[in-house]
Amino acid sequence: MAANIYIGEILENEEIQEDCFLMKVKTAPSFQNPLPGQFVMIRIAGLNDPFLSRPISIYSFSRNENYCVIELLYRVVGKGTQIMAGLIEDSQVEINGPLGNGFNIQSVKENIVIVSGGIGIAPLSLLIEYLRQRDDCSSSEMIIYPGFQSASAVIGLDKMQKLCRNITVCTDDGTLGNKGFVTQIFQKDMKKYTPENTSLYACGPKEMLKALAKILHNTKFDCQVSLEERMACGTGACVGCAVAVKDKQGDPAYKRVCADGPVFNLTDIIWE
Amino acid sequence: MAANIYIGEILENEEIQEDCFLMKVKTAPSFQNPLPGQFVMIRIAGLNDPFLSRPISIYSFSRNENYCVIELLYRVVGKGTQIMAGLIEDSQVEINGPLGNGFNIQSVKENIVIVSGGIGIAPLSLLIEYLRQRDDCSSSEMIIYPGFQSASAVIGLDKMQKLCRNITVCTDDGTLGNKGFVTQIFQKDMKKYTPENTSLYACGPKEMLKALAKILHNTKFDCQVSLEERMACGTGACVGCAVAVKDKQGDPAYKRVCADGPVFNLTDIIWE
Amino acid sequence: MKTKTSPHMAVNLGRLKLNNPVMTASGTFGYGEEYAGYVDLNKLGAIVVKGLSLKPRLGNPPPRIMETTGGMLNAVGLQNIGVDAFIEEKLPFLRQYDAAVIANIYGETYDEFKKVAKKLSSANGVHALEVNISCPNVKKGGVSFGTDPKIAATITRMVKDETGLPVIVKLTPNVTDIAAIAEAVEKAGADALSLINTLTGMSVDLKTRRPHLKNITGGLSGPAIKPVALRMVWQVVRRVSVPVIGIGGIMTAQDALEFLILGAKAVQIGTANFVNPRATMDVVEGIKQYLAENKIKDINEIIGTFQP
Amino acid sequence: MKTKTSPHMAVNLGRLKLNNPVMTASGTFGYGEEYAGYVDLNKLGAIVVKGLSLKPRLGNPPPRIMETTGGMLNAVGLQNIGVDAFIEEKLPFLRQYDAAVIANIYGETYDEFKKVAKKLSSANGVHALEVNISCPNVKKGGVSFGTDPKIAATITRMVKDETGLPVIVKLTPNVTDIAAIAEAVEKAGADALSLINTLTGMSVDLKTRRPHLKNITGGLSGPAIKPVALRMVWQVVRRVSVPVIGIGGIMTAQDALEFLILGAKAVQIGTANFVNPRATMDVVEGIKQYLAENKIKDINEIIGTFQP
Ligand SMILES: Cc1cc2nc3c(=O)[nH]c(=O)nc-3n(C[C@H](O)[C@H](O)[C@H](O)COP(=O)(O)OP(=O)(O)OC[C@H]3O[C@@H](n4cnc5c(N)ncnc54)[C@H](O)[C@@H]3O)c2cc1C
Ligand SMILES: Cc1cc2nc3c(=O)[nH]c(=O)nc-3n(C[C@H](O)[C@H](O)[C@H](O)COP(=O)(O)OP(=O)(O)OC[C@H]3O[C@@H](n4cnc5c(N)ncnc54)[C@H](O)[C@@H]3O)c2cc1C
Ligand SMILES: Cc1cc2nc3c(=O)[nH]c(=O)nc-3n(C[C@H](O)[C@H](O)[C@H](O)COP(=O)(O)O)c2cc1C
Ligand SMILES: Cc1cc2nc3c(=O)[nH]c(=O)nc-3n(C[C@H](O)[C@H](O)[C@H](O)COP(=O)(O)O)c2cc1C
Ligand code: FES
Ligand code: FES
Repeated sequence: MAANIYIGEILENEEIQEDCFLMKVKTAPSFQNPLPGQFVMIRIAGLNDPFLSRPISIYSFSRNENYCVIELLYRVVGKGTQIMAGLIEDSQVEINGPLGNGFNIQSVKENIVIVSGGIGIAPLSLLIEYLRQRDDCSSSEMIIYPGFQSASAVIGLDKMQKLCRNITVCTDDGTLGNKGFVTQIFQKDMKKYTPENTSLYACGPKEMLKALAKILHNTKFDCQVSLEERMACGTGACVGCAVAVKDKQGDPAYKRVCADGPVFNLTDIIWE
Repeated sequence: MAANIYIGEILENEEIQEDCFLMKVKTAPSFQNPLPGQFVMIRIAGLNDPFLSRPISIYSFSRNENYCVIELLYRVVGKGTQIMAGLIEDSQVEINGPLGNGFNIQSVKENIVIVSGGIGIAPLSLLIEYLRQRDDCSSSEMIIYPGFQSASAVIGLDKMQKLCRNITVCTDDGTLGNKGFVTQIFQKDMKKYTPENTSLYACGPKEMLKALAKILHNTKFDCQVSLEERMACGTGACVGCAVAVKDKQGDPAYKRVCADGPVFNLTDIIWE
Repeated sequence: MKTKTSPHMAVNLGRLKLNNPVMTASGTFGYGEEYAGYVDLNKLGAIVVKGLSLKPRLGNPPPRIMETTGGMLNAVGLQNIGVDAFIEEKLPFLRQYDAAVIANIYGETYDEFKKVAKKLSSANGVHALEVNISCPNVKKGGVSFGTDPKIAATITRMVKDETGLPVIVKLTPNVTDIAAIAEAVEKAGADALSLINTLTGMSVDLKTRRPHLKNITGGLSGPAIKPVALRMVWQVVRRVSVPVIGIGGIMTAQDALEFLILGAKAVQIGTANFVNPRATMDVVEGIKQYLAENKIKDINEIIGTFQP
Repeated sequence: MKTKTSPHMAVNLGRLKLNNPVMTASGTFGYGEEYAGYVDLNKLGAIVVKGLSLKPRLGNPPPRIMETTGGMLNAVGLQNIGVDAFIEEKLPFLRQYDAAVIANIYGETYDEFKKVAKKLSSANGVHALEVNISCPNVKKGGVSFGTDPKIAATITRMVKDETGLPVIVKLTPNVTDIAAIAEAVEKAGADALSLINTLTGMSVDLKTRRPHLKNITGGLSGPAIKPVALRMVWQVVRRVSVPVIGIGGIMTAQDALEFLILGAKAVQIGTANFVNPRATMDVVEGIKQYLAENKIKDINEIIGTFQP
């Protein structure tokens, strides 16, 4: 692993939607190129309240000779993200990363179907960027189902639209795009796809992923999902971020979301 | 007591000398006019690290119809004051005050002699301001002995110079004014003053006050000193900021620096 | 957020009826006067006053307090004006308010506990006694009283014999099995239990290479200890049937609600008062708001809702 | 600040000789690998690995951790790969480094403790055993082992009988009198003591009105508990003559020095690793700097300097 700790300097930290911020952080050029789906642990104040670092996916990444820029797209939900939102330009944060396994993008099929819920769009955006840059994917069709609670919660769509034309926006309340849970809309389209010709990726709230698991149950679709779990270390040491999965023998085992994940095969996950 | 909690808005927070800051805080007009020697408890981040509020003397105070401005002169010595120093314009702090008894300025004698050590100049500055504004003090001669470790640690002198001409600056290393501890310089001058015609006020590090106590021991000089002690509540509730003093019967008792003080008669204090 | 009908906030701790479950913790609110400028004392469920002993106590030499991460250490050593001065000088002030007045009492001997209890029982305006068998900052008695179930029970029985007032026994967390002590004092007649007192702690000054506190050790309080306090309340509520008052690190209504959900019938706010003199009011208002938002009409509906 | 001659940092814990007094705490540093990218493992005094049991353990169901003020709760439940897999898969990696390797061991029965100890004693590259009689997150054994001086002594003796390695016994803070337990295990042959393990705690989710942790309670660690850890180390060092390793809430060199001044011969860094993966290195460097600034040539000169 080539993750390490970096002092990040905040270049920008803007509220791009109600309670939703885009933070651009400059780090040393030694920061390793992240895989899509990887994340950073961000230590917010260097003080002991809040105590733990917060995991945030890498939304976008770029580098030049002198430095790297990590973009984080985050929603304010509690104390830690609130403090993040208050950080001003030029202030510093400690960043540990890139962490996690990231999405497996070794072999991609004809259809790349991506289902996101809410802020789950963050890691999937980087995935789309990467796949778009790859020659062997140029012939693949990319279809994106971004779901949000309502029009006022929509984020990250502009960037997606630059990368992809086949976007089926869904909102729970129908205030934008299709009305309904994104999983329901996806399900309606499912007959378009076959397990053989489709690579499926998803990220979103647990309930959404559970619904997706139900839909895909007893089908042969492979689906890579990025999970969230409370984290302490982010590096695999504390075994705090456990998720129950079937191991190779099919026996239940606890895997670490931070080090064995955050990306898992949906079929391996044992939901409570 | 009419102390209360106020949201303070930072108007200015400038490093006026190495590690020494002047913070101007705007509060609601209901903030009570402080007595010189009173202080505020300042809650730095609203978080639990640092946990306790910090006591800082009121260095200057002004009001107009719409708001009050409290000036705080402080030295960065640890975590709390460091965070204070990092606060930018427009950020908010919680302020509890004005607290403490303040200097007794009911009856002032011909000579007003003020001995300060280091940042101890802060509460004494407000005292000087108040005394200067009073008609019945206009005939008093004010003599100030401000002591500092060295020229590079001198603070608050410009304001004093506007209020008073008779200033005997002392530095431990002689880099400005008289060389030596301020108490030694004061001692040399002592024959100029008699207990009958002199009101003495002092604030500074414990060692300085102890030295002063020794010098004044067995004399009849009254000296009011402002003490420092670690504080939790600042309001007299926790009895944490105890100082040993002789009570009216001459028996030892623990008084609260925050509520019974911070100003005490030097002769009442029982030094360890 | 205003709501049309304010939720019902009264709770009964056995015979002791409170307008709401929010009290002040002993030693952190003086005798009430210190906070009268910040807080409407009428809006408190109860005021628990600074621990009272038979004679005035000088307390420990300074330094007495030190900040720690998310908390503080104190070794005040139960400095107080003594029970007689309390009755004469402080009680008349407290009698003016709606809040119940609970006298926290302390003795170095069994006899002292008895005498203090007796004096307060005949005083006008005391609604309950809280027996501190757990102060870690005094040399005699203190810790050992509260860590031994038998002694704890004996003191409880003695105090009960001297008073007609409800008797709350305050437990120390510095024990292996707090539930065993809780059961012992319940059996001995305690009308309610309050927990926790401070955890014994220490901190060292790297300049002097000595402990910051002159007393060497002190009592740790504040949000740092809240997880321990919650766990102990949880252990105790399942083992006793008398009401339990939750104490330890409560800074906000959210913190207080954690205790209530686990089964505490009321809470005490301690160190939070130092940091936020209006903490008690904020907790009362915050609980009301939580109940309103969750459409709960009566605070008693939330108490003890978690059952494993 | 660089100094010309670096202070002498080696300490002896009886037979166990360390290049410096800074170790990792069990369960917070994985098997070393997880931090190899952040830390020069050669610069650690010792690596204490995650608690090992005879068979692999699944651990507790999630959620397993929760942040608290100045700390965290964990109920990992000793998930580990088992002693055999450790010896085969992890030990070869650890053998490469200068740091002493200390195996933290755990059993649900006396017999399990014995077997794990035996297996590790014949493995190449283990320098000492740390016997965890204090994990609060497992249903059997766990707490009760460590809170009873007799059982604690029995386990100590049994492990000693199985091994030629130095045996460190790790104590739980969830007891009334930690010094009594320390004395009992010293008498039973412990070569050193380490303290403290986590304080048992809890926290409640106001949305679900259930504890955040599936396991209900968990172990509290981090700077919140440092004052309790310091107090317990202080109580123990005065009652035993074997070396004591201080653990609990150490985030910085300053924190570590507090323990050393009170008499701990070494320290372990736990939760701090999560927040700052380079914490151990920062502590080593910070101690050196403090010694240099204070013109102390040998770390042993500062150990136990406070005498009341
Ligand atoms: C691998 C990974 C990637 C993530 N990427 C993003 C992202 O790109 N953008 C974004 O907005 N959010 C992301 N999250 C969720 C984000 O970490 C939480 O919203 C954040 O930690 C909440 O912290 P808080 O202090 O604001 O909330 P609080 O609720 O106050 O946090 C309290 C505790 O719960 C934990 N916690 C709360 N919510 C979550 C959650 N959903 N997942 C994990 N831990 C949680 C916190 O870390 C903290 O320890 C990601 C989570 C994981 C695990
Ligand atoms: C009545 C009063 C008035 C004061 N007025 C001023 C002022 O006008 N300007 C100024 O610069 N300083 C003043 N001080 C001192 C100031 O409170 C401390 O310097 C400050 O609390 C240090 O906090 P810290 O977190 O930076 O230091 P740390 O050393 O990290 O603080 C740790 C703990 O020790 C306490 N502490 C440390 N030093 C002192 C001290 N000297 N007095 C009391 N508590 C201390 C802190 O409050 C905190 O609880 C005053 C103190 C008192 C009691
Ligand atoms: C400065 C101080 C003084 C205290 N004095 C007493 C006391 O006299 N009697 C008592 O029973 N508890 C006393 N306590 C303990 C508190 O009442 C309370 O049990 C403890 O502080 C934990 O609650 P908290 O974390 O909300 O402060 C005192 C606590 C502090 C901080
Ligand atoms: C996630 C986690 C797992 C732990 N696992 C173990 C363990 O397996 N064996 C053990 O003896 N202690 C274990 N501990 C306790 C630590 O080693 C240490 O004693 C405790 O956390 C206090 O130190 P700290 O505050 O520096 O973390 C664990 C602690 C944490 C936080
Ligand atoms: S967060 Fe520590 S193992 Fe995943
Ligand atoms: S700081 Fe609490 S009584 Fe003075």
